Amino acid sequence: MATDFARTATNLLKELKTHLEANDLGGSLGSVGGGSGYSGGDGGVLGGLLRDPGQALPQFKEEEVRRCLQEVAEHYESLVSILDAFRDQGVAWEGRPEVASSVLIHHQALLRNKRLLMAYQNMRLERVKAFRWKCGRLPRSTQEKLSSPEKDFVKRYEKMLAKYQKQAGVDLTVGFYPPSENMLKVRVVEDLGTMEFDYIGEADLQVGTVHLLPHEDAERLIIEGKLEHLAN
Amino acid sequence: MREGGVASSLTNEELQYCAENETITIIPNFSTASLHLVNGEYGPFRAQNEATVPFWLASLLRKRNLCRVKPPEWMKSEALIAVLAEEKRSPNEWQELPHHYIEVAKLMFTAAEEDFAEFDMDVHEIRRLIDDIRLVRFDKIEKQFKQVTSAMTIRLTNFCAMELNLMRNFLLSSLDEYYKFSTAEESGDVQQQRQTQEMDEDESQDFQVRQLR
Amino acid sequence: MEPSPSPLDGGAEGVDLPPDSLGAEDFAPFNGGAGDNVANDAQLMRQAWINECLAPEILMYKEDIVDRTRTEIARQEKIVEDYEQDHANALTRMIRLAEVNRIKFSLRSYLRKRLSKIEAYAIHFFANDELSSRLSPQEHEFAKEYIQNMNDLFQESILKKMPRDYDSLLHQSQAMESEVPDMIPEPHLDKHVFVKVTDDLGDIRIDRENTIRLAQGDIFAIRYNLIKEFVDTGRVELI
Amino acid sequence: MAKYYDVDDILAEEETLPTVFNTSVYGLGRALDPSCDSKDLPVGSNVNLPFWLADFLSRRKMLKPHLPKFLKKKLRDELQGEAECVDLRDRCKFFYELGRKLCTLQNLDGSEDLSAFLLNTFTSRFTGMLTTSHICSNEKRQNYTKVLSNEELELFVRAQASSKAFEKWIYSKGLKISSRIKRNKRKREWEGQEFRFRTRPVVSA
Repeated sequence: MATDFARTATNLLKELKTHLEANDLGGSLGSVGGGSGYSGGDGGVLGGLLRDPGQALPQFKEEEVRRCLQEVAEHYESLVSILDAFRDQGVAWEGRPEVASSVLIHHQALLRNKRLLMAYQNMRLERVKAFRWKCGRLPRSTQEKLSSPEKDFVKRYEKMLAKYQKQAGVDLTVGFYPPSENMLKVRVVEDLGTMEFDYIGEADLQVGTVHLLPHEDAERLIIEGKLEHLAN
Repeated sequence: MREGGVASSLTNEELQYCAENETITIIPNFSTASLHLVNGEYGPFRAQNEATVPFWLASLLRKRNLCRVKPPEWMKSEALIAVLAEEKRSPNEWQELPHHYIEVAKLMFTAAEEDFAEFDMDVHEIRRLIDDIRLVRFDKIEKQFKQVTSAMTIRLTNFCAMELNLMRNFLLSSLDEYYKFSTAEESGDVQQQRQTQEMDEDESQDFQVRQLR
Repeated sequence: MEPSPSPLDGGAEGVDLPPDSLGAEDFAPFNGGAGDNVANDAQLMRQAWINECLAPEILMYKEDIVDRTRTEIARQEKIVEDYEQDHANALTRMIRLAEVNRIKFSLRSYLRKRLSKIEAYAIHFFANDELSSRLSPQEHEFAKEYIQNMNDLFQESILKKMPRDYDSLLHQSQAMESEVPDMIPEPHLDKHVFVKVTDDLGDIRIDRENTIRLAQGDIFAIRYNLIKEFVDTGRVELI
Repeated sequence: MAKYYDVDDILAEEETLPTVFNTSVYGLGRALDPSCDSKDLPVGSNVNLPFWLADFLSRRKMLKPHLPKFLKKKLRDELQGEAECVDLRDRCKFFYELGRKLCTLQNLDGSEDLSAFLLNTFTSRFTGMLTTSHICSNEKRQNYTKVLSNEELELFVRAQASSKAFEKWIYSKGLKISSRIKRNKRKREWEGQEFRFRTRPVVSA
């Protein structure tokens, strides 16, 4: 039986990993983007379709994170109180090895918890970004899973992305697939009403109707799952 | 092995996109002056006269029945039969083929399958030959993989784009993995030196001072 | 029944355009024509993308190529637009647009790939002058804002709730670990890549005992670190 | 540390190994060893510790690390014999990664030939994988993946994914763009209906 240090944080990370792998967005070898696309670390190689977009990201586990931070606080308290108690004698190895080792173990447990928590947050962040690049803006079902700092991140991320694209003069959220034809043949999956397009003007996009739409616009709507690409 | 960060790969579709810039001969059935494109100047086009264009352009024209596409020389069955024989004869050598031969062949078969007959070429035979060449080469590649037993630099001259792409993830990751073994061994020595230093520094009173600042 | 043909599709599949309707349209380029120099830009842009895509680190921003490519795209798009109502030139317009779409794909993929690297290694790039000089001014600004945004996220979510000496985004602990930041992700330059040698580079050392000859036309699977100096100068291409 | 956020690296360090403490530890008896009934951990205690903690303490000579069970001599001999079929996953998901990490530990008994052993194991299993990754049946393949360590599984999956992607590409007539999201909404609504085509042609004039 081993020590329980950082058990909560380890489970937190493991669970997240399992969840994200079970709900893969199609990784670096998937068809969206691939090398040119935005793999951003979400490099699962199992591919496949995301069955339920609501599962793209699990809820941020506030309670578990709080418990990890609680453990962190306890280690820190122990550490400070040991250092206080032995202030006069010092905690150097030669003099008090049993105290020095205790201090170092608390210290190491703090670092471990920190690393697990940071990795947890980072893994979520990578998924949020991967989703944004592969499936378009986050749907409400995913938005609801975000913690409040994550929501702030997403808002600012959209802004800085928009700013960069404006400066660079290129829209980077379309054109993930090498183009073969200027127009793509598509069938409408989700009612979109009347939309305005370059070159062809307005189109009335009702469910089930088939259209030829400019490559870029069509691609964006297909990726968002609103249109279905038909063989040209 | 998954270290986060950024994956390095190309999709087959992206590779095809690159191959579509290879030029090919077409016989247009229209006439028009030269086209000045970013890629270069193409034409002038005279009906029934050969012209050279990149594959993506040939493909657009062919889909609209505005030209016929002439299969490239290397696709002639005599040439392919010779390549296949050589591939079979030497297990450690790879014949020189166009870098994008698999992609170009696929593009030809998809876009201009009917055009082969016009140039007295048997599309079925050619298709079979190219498949055979591809399979013989893949088979040889897999056998070569078994020689990989350490982090090594491997010469792959005459390997083609799609062949490299097919083995990219597996071969390169395997080499990465082998390389980790070789560095793990070395870092053992470095580690020992470092530890000795750490022992001297870390156990000083300095820790206490900084912790309680 | 098929959707109505669009002029930009150059006529629907299987529908022959009468050859004489094509006209002899020729939009002469503004400055001397699409000579060799310009012709290379589409290629250069594509190779820049491929290199960026396959290199583990960020490469020098190809400012000239990107700028020229953007200008070309804008120019070609304008031509397509200007002749929108000119049905006699439907075909050439379609071709022009198809080419523009292709070039846009390289450009976008290139910029996207760079952004993904910048995000992954923002702090690492920012902390190193040589590396940050590889970014365009816009990318540099993006990196700065990204670090800020990411820092805020980690601060609010975790770091602010960590005890003193354990609350840094750069150091695991300020209490006793080394002075060097030890939390910053870096690219792995020891990854292997496929490389095509485009110039005779002579012998290079691959480990303590061995060298290998890099001759023009050769292809290798090799550790990126060993050939990285030749990538930006175009003496090798990643493939 | 370039790998600070690398989840696999983090989880590999979660694997445990037996250690013997060279010192007593103030106040952490129960926390380090649940069966300990004193406040301090006594000197000479046998404790299983995760690698992340054992590594740090062993570098400071506070404890002596021992090889985990799955790397003990007996099991190593077993692997030497029929490396290809041994279930590594069951022993340690991060067999090689942890193994390599253990190589960097000082004063670990039996670590002298560890790196050579790991490399040999990897090499012989790697060769076996080449034959399995492309050829064998679905069922065999599934059983095979169950005995692979994480590092091997990743390679195997990559090889499979590349083959699949190639087949998909070579047999396709053209690139079909698809959404990563599956939408079920009104899935069958248009089936059997006469399609209406709404794209408005550009009106000239």
